[in-house]
Amino acid sequence: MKKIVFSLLILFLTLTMACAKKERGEVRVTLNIGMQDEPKQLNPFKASDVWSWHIIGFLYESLYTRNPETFEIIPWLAEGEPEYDEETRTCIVHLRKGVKWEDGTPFTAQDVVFTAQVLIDFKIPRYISDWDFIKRVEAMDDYTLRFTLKEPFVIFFTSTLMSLIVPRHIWEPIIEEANKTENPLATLLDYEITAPVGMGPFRFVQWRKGSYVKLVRNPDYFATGREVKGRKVGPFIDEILFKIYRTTDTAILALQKGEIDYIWWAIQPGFIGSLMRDESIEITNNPENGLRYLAFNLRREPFNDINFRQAVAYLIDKQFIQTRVLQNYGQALYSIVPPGNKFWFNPDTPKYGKEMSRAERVRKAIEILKEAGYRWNKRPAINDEGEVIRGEGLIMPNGQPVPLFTILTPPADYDPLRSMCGMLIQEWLREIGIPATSTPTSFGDIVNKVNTEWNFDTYLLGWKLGIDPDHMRTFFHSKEVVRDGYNSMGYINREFDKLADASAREMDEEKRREIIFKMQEFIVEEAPYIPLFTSAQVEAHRKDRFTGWVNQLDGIGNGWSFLFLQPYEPR
Amino acid sequence: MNLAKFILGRSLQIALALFIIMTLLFVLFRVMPGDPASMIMDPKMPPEAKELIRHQFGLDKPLLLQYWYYLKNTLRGNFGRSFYYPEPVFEIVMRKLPNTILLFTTAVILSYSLGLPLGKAIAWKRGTRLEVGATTVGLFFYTIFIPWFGLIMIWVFSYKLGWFPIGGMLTPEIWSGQATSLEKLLDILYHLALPLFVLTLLFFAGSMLLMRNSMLETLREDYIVTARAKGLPEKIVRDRHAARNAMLPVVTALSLSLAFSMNGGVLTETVFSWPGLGRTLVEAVLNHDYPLAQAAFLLLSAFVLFANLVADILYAYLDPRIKY
Amino acid sequence: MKLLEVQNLKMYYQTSQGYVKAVDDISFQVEKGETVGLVGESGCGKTSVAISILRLLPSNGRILGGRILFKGEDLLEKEEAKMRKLRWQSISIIFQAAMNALNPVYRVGEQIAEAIRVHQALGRREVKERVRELYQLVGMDPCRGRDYPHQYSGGMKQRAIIAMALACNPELVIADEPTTALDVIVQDQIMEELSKLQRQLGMAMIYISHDISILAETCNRMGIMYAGKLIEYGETASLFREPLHPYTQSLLASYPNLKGEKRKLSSIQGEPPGLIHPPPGCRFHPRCSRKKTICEKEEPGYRKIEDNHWAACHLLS
Amino acid sequence: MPKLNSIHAMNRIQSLKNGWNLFRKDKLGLLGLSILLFFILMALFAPLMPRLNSIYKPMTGFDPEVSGSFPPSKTHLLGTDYLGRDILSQLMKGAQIALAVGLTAAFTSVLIGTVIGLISGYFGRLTDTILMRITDIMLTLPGLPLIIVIASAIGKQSVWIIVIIIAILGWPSTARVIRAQTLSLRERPFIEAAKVAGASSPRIIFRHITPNILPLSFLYMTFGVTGAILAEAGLSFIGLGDPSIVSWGMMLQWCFTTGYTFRAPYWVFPPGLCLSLLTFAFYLIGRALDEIINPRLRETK
Repeated sequence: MKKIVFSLLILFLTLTMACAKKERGEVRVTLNIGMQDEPKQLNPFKASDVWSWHIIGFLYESLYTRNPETFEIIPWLAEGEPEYDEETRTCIVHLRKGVKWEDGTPFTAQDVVFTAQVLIDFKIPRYISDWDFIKRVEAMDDYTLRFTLKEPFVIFFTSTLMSLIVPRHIWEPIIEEANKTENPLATLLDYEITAPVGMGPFRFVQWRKGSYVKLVRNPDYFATGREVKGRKVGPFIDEILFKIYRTTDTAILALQKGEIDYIWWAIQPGFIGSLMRDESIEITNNPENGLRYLAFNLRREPFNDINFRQAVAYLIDKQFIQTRVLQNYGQALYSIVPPGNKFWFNPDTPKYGKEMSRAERVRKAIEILKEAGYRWNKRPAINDEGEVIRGEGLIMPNGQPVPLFTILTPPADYDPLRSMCGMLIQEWLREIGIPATSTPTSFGDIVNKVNTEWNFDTYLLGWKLGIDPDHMRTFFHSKEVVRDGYNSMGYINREFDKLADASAREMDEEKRREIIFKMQEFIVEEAPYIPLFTSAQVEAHRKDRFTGWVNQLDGIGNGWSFLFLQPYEPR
Repeated sequence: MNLAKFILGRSLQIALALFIIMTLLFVLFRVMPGDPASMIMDPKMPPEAKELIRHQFGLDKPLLLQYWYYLKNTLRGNFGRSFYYPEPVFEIVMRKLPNTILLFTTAVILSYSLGLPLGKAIAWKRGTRLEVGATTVGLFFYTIFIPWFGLIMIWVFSYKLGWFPIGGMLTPEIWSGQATSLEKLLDILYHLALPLFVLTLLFFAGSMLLMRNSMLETLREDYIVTARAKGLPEKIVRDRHAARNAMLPVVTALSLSLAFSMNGGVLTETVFSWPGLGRTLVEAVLNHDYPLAQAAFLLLSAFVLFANLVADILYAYLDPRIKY
Repeated sequence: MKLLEVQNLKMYYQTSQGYVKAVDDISFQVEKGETVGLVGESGCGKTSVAISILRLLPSNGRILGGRILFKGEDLLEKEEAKMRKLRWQSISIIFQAAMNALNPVYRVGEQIAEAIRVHQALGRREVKERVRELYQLVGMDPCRGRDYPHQYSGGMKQRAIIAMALACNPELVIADEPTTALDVIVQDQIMEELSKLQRQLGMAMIYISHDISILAETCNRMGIMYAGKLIEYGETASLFREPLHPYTQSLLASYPNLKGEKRKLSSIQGEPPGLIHPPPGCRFHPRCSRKKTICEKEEPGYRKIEDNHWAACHLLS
Repeated sequence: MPKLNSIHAMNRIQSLKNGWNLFRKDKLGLLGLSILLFFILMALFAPLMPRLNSIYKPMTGFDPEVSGSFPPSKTHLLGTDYLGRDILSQLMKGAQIALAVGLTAAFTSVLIGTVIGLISGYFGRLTDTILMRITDIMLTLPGLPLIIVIASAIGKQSVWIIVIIIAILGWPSTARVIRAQTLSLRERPFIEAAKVAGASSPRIIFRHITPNILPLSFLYMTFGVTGAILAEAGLSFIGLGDPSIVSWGMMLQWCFTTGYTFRAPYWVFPPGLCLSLLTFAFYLIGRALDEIINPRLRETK
């Protein structure tokens, strides 16, 4: 018995070792990308997670796109600038000719009309805000489109025209099927795409769930050979193999062993040290277009008091968060638009507590609260050494004690940064007698409590943003104070609403920028959100495999990188 | 006792256990305070889709009726749709189940076929250094914190020595190319090696200690003295008389320890990114994908219960007192 | 000729508390074909004597002195392999716990056959035949050999064990409380059976029991053990007629006499002593109603009273 | 019926002193006890650390001089974590948490198990059948997955909720053993005597049976502690732990999520080792106790 087991073991080991040494197969230029999770799905109408979009993004194209450096809008499937007429609120877009879907069917205006119709008719949640102000989309001929707008909205250019287009001949039967069911939208969203047909630089080949996704180069890619910003568009890669690694640790090891060439997610600062020592690996550090923030429930006391909110803002040491929690991979944030979005970022918003010491922050917060009529059972103070002597029992101007309240944060596994910040903020607030408790809560629970039930005190969440700053309008506009709306804080300010509406209608970029700047100052002043930080997109790739990565806001994992990448040739 | 009757009895108990698990899950996810809908509905779903599911799961009906729907759905394998993946949960868990079976059963079989002889041997040599040493080492592995140990193994064997892959179940290059089935099989074995080793080592420690204790008990039995008095060679006394009987409590313990072993199984799968039910459960919980988490747990329990049944049948086979 | 001579045997168990002096300087003999009884309360070392003879000591048992001569050869000096040959072939044993002496997972017949196969070069059929014979010998249906132990009643098990003990025609059978676990009627049957078999087959036997009355009918000679010591040894008739040691006397007093007259059962005061630190002097002195000062200090030597009747008691001098 | 080789069966150990004398002879048991003592000391000294210097606060002691994870130095004997917090003081705090979690959960579950076992064993019949069926089923459920599922359904990540879950799920093995023991005690003459004397059921259970099964309960508690500590650590490791508490499992989780796993051995190694050692210690102690309480297992016969 023992012998059998032993010899089996030996056999097993030799076989596996032999297998490990096996050669890798024919020579094709393969880019190996490590992903943390697999795509949820390939249905572009439903997919909302980054992993799905890492794949889907390669398959579909849009009419316009953004320049890799300046983010200015350039025609892509379209030809020339959109021709907008303010009188009639119509816009003419010309399409590029000779573009084909990967199955050989020509791409025409009909595909765009169809896509638009689906998005509008089905009110597809992910896209509808970009399309609900569109009255009509018509194909004037196979290569000319006319959009008619109900209202002039600037996001028509910055978002609507950048939506992905799906092939009509593939999707029409699916839509017909969906329309026959009880709930067409649910059917459409649940529709499982197994063999997507697109027109992008790569084609979908295989997806072995839990292990990998394989894409190959589209030899008929319409943009191949074009020049963008002085660089030739590829792709120069034969295939892409997305390998799924659940943990950063394993992905890093795989990168070091050369199993993958690039890890397509932001890695934690802890990993950077060991990677820096590796000659063949390069670390890129790009700002992220996103923000983490603390939000208040303005329906409750004392969060409805701007003084209280500002005092809290002073107490939060964003620099500490930046240096410690983020290890300087990321930035303390003082506005609602991240600084990486250079054009729209307003550098002159009020910066509560910046460059202040602990004692100064506390002193300032105490001062604000005292002036606003708050009292303490035990006053916090600062002694001669500059140490804070804890206060207790903060009492609101109305004589009621500030109730014990919660800071909802996502759990550590979901986002270690935010749960750690929650802990820190709790401690900072408690120092002057504000009874906060950081409560890590499941993401679903937070969403439910915050968006649906409005049953919360404060919470700590984050947003991933687009280049267009229209998000400010949605976050803080009073019309979003509805169940499941964006304005969960219940922030209502008519003056801000007016500014926001103006920002959406202003078609002149410079003028719009002024409004956007004003909005940033407004919100920071009012502090329904306290912006905390924007983390850095720190990524690692092998330098000895490919060159030509494009550094951008949100990292090197952008469409341009993959269009420009070339195999590395040592000189 | 009649064997068929015995197995029938155990099967009924398993059915009862599954029923209790289902009820428990229902109570946990539907009756506990909080919005039951949020447990089975994706918070990001559009309201219409929510309405549909509400209807499908009968959330608009009285609780008892909901329970009935739930049982009916579950028994039909309709666990609902995953919040996270656009697939029926059933398909996801069925895809993961074989992987868990592969890792777990191989580890159990391997560890027992190593642990039993060794446990036998060290019990026979009671009091020697070998016995004390093996027991101590065995106890240490029995109580070790698995994720930590797993990571050390990865660090040594995958990272430093590079002998084994870091995780996962297959090499994309091999599977996406034109590899033969043998190569694919070997590739799976290659990935299986390290998690299997860790899990086997842990189970092995347990089975060795169990066998040792059981053997020590058996060696005190009178029939062992009889066997020795009969002038039988020591080896026959040890193997034919002692070990054979010592197996019985070990098999009983095996069926009880399976549930316990699953703890190690889940953690090992998680550490080694082995795409089994255990890791699916952990990920589903972290993703707040409640339907998937429930199904993964239910299937995991069913698997353990089924393994229990196998162990019980094995017991019946080994112990003539049950066979006839 | 003397079949078995036990001389000054000392067998101790090693424990964490010290040595348990289970057998302390014991001597007796067994003639060929003769039946010898060993009597004593449980825990007095009777069984230890038995397993010492067969050298079947548990791992902590140590023989620290004495000799065990079987047909003139010292068993304690034999190699383990030779000793193993000798077990069952020449000396077999019937254990006290009939219930547990059979291995529950093997068929009974197979367990008997196993003993035969180890010692005799017989073919499969011959072994089978021998097992049938043995079953018949102890008055059982040979077909029952295919059954498992749990399918037997207590009496049947004991018979099977007897059959097993006789499997290789041993010259000496040690019967260690062969009937304790059984009810009275079966007890009698088995005892009769055993006596009959002994007469039939002519082997020597050592009976071990706590029940002196059972042995009275079967044994030629008898030894009384107390706390690891053999305190009296002699022919059964002599011993019953004139018990010398106070312990023997009280032992006899607690059972109905040979004639079956009911006597008042008088039990002995106190508990038997622990064997790690047995009382100095005569080990029985703490319970002895007639103890003298010397009894506490000096261990009594054997006094020969008649031919073949010895006792160790200071009162006798 | 006495067994052949239990000729000198020891009397049941009643006094603690005898127990201790036996325990003292078990080298592995002593090893376990000394490891446990070491961790108890660690837990006791944990509160002293922050008093030395506020940078030794396990949760919020951010050393202003150190902004990141660094290997051991003079001020930080075991190095710092990524926020510049002292690993040694976290480790000591972790000992406190581990002991608290382990002991509370084990105590509670053994308490439940003992009560259920007593009731089941003493009253027998239907009560027994029902309770034991439930116990059997509970025993066949995979524990950690169940804890994971329940913890996720509850949604709050608090260490005390975890303790409660572990406690509630941990009773069956104790209940089984206690029931068996109670069954055998119930038939003993002194219980019969008490019944005849008219003692009430609760009185018999608490006055006569309970004292006799307490050693067994205690034994199961030592095993329970092992299970509870490992369960809490397992939960923390996979990210369902209580982030507001410095447990060894959380330390590992922080280390993994921030990417120091293979880079900072001084950070990964101690908590994992402590976990393994502490559970090992409890197991060794349990094993030694087992040999005292069940004399059958003892070497000497």
